[in-house]
Amino acid sequence: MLDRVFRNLSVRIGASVIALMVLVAIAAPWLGTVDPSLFDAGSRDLLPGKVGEITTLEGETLKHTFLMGSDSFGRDIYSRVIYGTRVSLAVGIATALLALAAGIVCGLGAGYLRWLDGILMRFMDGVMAIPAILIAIALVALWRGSIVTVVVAIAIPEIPRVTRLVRSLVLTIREEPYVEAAIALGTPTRKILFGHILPNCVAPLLVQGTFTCAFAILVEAILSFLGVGLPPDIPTWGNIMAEGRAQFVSYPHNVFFPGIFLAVTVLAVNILGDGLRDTLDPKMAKRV
Amino acid sequence: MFSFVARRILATVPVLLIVAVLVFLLLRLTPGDPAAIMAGDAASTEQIARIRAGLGLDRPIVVQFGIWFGNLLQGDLGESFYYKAKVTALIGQRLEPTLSLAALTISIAVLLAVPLGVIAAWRFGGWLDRALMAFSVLGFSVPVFVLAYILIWLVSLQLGWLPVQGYQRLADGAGPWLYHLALPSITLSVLYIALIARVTRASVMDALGEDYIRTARAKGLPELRVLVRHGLANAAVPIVTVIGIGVALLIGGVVVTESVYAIPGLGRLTVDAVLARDFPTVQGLILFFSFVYVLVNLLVDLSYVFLDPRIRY
Amino acid sequence: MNALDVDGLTIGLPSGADRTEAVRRVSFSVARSEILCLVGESGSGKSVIAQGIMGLLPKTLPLNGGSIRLNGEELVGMSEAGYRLRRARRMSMVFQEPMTALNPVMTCGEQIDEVLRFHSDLSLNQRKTRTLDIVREVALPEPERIVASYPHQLSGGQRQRIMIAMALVLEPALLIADEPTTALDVTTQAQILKLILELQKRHGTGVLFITHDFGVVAEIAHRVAVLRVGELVELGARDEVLKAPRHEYTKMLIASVPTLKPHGRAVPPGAPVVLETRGLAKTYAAHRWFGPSRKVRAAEDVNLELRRGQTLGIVGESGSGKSTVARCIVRLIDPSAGEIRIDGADIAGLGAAALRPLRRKVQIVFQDPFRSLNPRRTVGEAIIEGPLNYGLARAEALERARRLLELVRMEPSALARFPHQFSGGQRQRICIARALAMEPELLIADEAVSALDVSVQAQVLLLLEEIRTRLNLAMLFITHDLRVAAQVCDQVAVMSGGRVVEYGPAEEVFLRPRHEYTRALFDAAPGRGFAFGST
Amino acid sequence: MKRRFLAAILLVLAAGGAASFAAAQEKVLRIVPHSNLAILDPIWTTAYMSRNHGYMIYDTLFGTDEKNQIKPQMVETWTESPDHRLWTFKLRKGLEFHDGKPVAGEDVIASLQRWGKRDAMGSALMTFVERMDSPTPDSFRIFLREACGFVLEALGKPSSNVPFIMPKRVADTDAFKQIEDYTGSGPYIFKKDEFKPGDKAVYVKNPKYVPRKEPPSGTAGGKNVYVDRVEWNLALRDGQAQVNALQKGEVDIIEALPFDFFESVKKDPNIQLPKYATVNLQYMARFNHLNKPFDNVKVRQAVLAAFNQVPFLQAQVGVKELYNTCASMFTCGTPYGSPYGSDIQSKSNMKKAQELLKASGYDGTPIVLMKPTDLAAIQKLPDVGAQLLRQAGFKVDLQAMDWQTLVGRRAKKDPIDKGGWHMFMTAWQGHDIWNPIANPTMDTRGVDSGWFGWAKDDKLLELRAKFMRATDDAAKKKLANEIQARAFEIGTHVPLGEYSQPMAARKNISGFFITNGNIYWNLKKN
Repeated sequence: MLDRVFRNLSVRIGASVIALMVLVAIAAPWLGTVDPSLFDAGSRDLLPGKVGEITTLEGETLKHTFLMGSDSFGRDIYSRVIYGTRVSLAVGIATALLALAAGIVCGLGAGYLRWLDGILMRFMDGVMAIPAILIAIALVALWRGSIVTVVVAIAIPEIPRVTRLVRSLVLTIREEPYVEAAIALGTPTRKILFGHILPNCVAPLLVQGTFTCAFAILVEAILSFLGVGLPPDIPTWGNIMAEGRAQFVSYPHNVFFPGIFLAVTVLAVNILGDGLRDTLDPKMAKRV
Repeated sequence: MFSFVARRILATVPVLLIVAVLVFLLLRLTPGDPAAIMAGDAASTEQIARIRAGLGLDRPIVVQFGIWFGNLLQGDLGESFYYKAKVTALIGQRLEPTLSLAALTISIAVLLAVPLGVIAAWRFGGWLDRALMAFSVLGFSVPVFVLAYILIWLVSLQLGWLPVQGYQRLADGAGPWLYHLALPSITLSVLYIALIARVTRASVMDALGEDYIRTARAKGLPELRVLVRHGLANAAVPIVTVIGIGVALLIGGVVVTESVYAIPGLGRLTVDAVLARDFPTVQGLILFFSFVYVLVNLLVDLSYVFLDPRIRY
Repeated sequence: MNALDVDGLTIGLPSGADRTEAVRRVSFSVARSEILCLVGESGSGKSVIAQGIMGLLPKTLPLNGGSIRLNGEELVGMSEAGYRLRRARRMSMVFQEPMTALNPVMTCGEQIDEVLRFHSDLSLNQRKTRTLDIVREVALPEPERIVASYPHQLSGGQRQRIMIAMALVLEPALLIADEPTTALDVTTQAQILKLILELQKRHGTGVLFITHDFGVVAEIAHRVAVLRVGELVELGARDEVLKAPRHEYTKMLIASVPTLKPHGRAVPPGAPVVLETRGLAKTYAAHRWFGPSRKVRAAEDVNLELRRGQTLGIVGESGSGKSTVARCIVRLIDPSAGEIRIDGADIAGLGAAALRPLRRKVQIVFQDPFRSLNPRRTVGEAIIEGPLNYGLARAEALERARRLLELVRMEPSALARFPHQFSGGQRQRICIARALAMEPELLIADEAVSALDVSVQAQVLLLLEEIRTRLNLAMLFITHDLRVAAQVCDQVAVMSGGRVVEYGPAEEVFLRPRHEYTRALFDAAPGRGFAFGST
Repeated sequence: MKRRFLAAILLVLAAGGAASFAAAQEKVLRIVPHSNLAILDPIWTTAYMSRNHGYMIYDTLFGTDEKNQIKPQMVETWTESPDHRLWTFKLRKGLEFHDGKPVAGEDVIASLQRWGKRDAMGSALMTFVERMDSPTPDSFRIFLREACGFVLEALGKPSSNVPFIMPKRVADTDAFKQIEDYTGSGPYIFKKDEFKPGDKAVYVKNPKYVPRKEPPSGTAGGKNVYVDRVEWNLALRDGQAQVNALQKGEVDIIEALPFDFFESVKKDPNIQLPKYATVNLQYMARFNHLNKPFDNVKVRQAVLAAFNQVPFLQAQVGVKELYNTCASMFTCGTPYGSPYGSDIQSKSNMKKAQELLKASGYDGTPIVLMKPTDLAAIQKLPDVGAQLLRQAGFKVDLQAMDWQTLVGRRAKKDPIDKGGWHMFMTAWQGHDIWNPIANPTMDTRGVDSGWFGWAKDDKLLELRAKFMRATDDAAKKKLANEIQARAFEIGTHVPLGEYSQPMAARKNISGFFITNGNIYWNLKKN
């Protein structure tokens, strides 16, 4: 099954770009970057390629070429975008995992236990009825802007979507003869859920996971735009762009470079998602 | 049919109830105190305490919920702390811009996305499919405010065709109304084209795999007839569902586009209310969105009856 | 001039398939007013030939050679537009699955009218009357209602008649019928075959009838062509091929078709009663909030008895309630009323906990081999799952699994492999091994062989017979195929509309049927005249 | 069908262009204020937007001109009794409310009483006032218990809360409930029915308003109105969108142009950057005197030494000509703006700060510095502060939150672990802090002082009380210097330098004058 997946062009493109981004994230300190939060008001708003100076915490200043220019604080955009890869990817992946985990537990429960179904799905309708952006803003305002808050804030509106997907999968799979055979063999419910039903949900969940990851990276940028995202000393593509948007016309490099990284990554994750869905489970798209 | 509609409306009551309680608690737990915000910079702590008492925020949460819920039952969403106006009036003022933007955006998106999706499904796996899908996925990959700035810079500033911001009421003439909404709806529709095209492609691809397509081709029908009357017609249900989701999203969640284009819509109102901890307005708005979401779902479900004769209520 | 002349037809397979070509140098012809039956097992390439003729081959199955002449006109190499003009006008096709072959969102009338609209210049009213005529001609009741109704509102048989109406409305020279009756009940199948014969005579159409069921061949064919793995192995008049087949493969196929005569084995009396049902019933209530809730009686007042070492068959058409009874006995669904006694203990109303120890005694094998095994788990895991549930040590369970695989004639190496690496027949054997791993007293086979090819079906039936005698097992055999029932069952119960209409030893029920529904069932069985089968 | 549809679209677009031209006949001034207008009662809140709204529709007894002198506005003549305990005022002719009723003394008294309950300077004045009465409809008198040196400064104070004069029936509303009737006697009339919160506010010219003869200066002088209608665009919040709209001519004035656009807007031929203020705005960092370590004056001194003003101004403002360092706590260029006593900050460097901190016995508790993420005007200051504190040897916990959370949290006196804080940064308009009585940081009554931070110092209170009673200017100046020196000594807060908030307008707008605030009369649109 795996070889069939990797023969798909979209999967190959998507996966290789993401691998590159992960590499960039890991190798951030060795890619000619400086501490992203260091700034020197003197070297403010430098255009890409210019040379300026950065003062370290110890107070000594050092020459530095700003490959992607500097922002209104005088911070090096190149370093911030590279370090931003770490946080943006982390936000994307963590949100996807959290949404999947919670969604699986609720989805399995709602799909298999009839009495739980009614209440849980009404609750999920309730959560889904509230626009995702608003939940995110309220939650981030609730607990202060840290990575954990932002991930939870973006994950919560996604949970009902995963729950619905898992529930619909469980309702179809439990009618499959091999599940009925397992019941006839006296297999306890727990083993049926996690032994038979869940393994067969892996394909659609993988696909949904990629879409959630792409969506999470985007929402983080929007939260930063609205001023409720991660604080600037934790660089993400979103908040670099949000801060740089003020001088978009005069200094577009603030938005251009993080925008490229963001678009390429989200595009890669989406293409990977499309590729996975086409190879693993063409029927799944209807349920998304 | 009637029993179905009645049942669905009754089913919305628990959902709205859950939403009401959820939002009420969520807001009360949020740090930030509306009284302090409104009192302004130089107010003393005593003055803030007096204002909070005036707003009834010093009473226990359960009592506050009781009062608010009591008024709700009489259809009164209460009065905004911040704007000294009835929440229902605030929503009323902002309804037209939001609905206009939503209607224009969703029509552009559907007019472009559905044909895109059908062609991509028809040429599944081919270069055309890959190209169309990559373009539509691009809509997903760029944050809407970046796209908005680029479009404003290009279309409004350089070419000067369309205005940069602002909203013109329909009552003041359809011309200026459309003139101001053109750019925002184009910016916004890019995201929804991606959303709808992807589902269209998948469901049409499914339909093209069914036996009745083989029958249609065996009847010697022209390919376009097979694609539309047999393929697309059978793929309508999931497409209408995703359009429904789009509409619900457009009503509640387009705060970014509203901010950049200065359209006084519900999205911006909600974000300002959340940031200003204007509890009654946020609660009223979110209840409104939930009701719209449930209503849109109901309309979508009812539309299934016309799309698929097998579905009866 | 023949309706259809196929000469040296060769159609390729995509790389990576088990052989290079799907069809290799096949030649045959169909004269006007003649029915040629193309017979072969699944994977023999018969449907590929039909698609080749209609020009509907997908890109992955290229037409590599040979010629197809329709009314003398060469089709190979014709442009798509040319093909399109000839489809439905010169040649048309009827497919196997009536349930999905019609467009669910268009009325039946519209779908017939579509053919007329795109292939003739008749006015709207002319098309309306022509549609009503053809619907009347395929013997459908109330043509006006049928024309205005949607496919899901009609039965399988009625839908197949609409397909035939669509195919013949323009009086094509050639009709290709690809297993048109396989998915239908026996009685409906008989009516459709009769309809095709009448229409074919009246319009002088040449019919290429594709099937895997020799009973149907005996019933309808003028000439027969036998296909084996893409090659034509035998061609000739029906009686010659059926009575004196020349090719080894044809001989084997005909021998595998079970005879309608019951096997007449002696039944040792006085064996202990394993299964006994009293007044077993199951009703589904389609409840509606405001209107009266409609009750559907799936099974009603079913009284059965089965002794160790015996096989009880339940026969009936789809919707007769035979599967419902089986699923009640295995407690996959909860019966609405009545008792189910296994070894004397009534399990009808037991709760899950109390039921669990008794579940071991009853096991079931399902119809669809491709969905009966969890694709994500190895064969070994599937077989030992049952014993592990009841506390058997893993090593011991694996040992038992190895022994059972030998019992069902499969190599022990199969334990480590995944279900998708096996054929339909092999998977069914694995399911049997999985059921036997629980050492049940009652084995239920719910249409266990219906999805298999005739030859594979024969082997599995033999295996079941051997297992029943060696393990002195009680077996409940659910099927719609009378021939299979005759070969396997000691006792037979005939069900219709949820009720048991006839119940007794196989000879009584088969040779001297008392209830007229049973008689109608036997009359409709295709190929009664031929004494098939040598066993 | 397709062609007809396209034709319809083109027709509609053309009509769009034409419609916007028609509106030009009527002179409409389209202004983008610096924030959203929410509360319409300038007494109920100190928010600048409500104050600016007040100046549109209300009038004041006195005004402050560009040289910070108190000049009469509604008052014709006034006398002060020799024992300084009786002030009599006579209103000028032709003063009428929008509902046609003439302005009477009792309206003034009711307005002053409501204002006195909410405004810091107002309540200070009210401690001196025994009673007020209105002997004739066009006059009123104030009886004092003892001499008070800042009666006129209070009645003419230019910034929040401004003693606007409202009809008695409106002014009688409880000071802690918002008024709902917006009748005033100012140069514009508020169109309540056209007001859409978060979208736009509309004011029309008050035809019956009789402006004073003197030329307009600050909040004093003649309030002439040369446009028919003024529209505040409340929906346009995004900086980039505001500049785009101004360049495209869709709006006429941007009240607060973000610093980042200053360079690009300056180059634009049809946009001007009018000079409207001589008094700047001042950044400041405020300690929370209740929480360790900032309860120790030595630690506060170390911070004063560490906070050199230049890095803050460079990072937050960035445009050289828009900012200037200023040692005074009362804003340079105002009567009491002098560097007296500011050496601890103005003459120090990082090394000195590090030594002071070591000497203070600072035990390393992390400083909770609150940073707003959604207020462009001040959101960069905390980052600079954090870096300088770290360089000085402090441990810093920079907590980012939206402005509303910050405003809510700074009102809390709880210890750190229960949501307390150590320091926050904000900006003040010169007019709010140039006078030691109005300046909130000088209120050092500890826990029950009027402003967050709750500094405690009796000596400073004495100096302020003396200042309140001082009547002649020389004495006031000396006392002001002593107050400032004492404030630096105990480290009430850290001034972080001054900046002027640029305003941008289309070239076809004229009549700008020095307002030292957001005032919109005397403007012409040609």
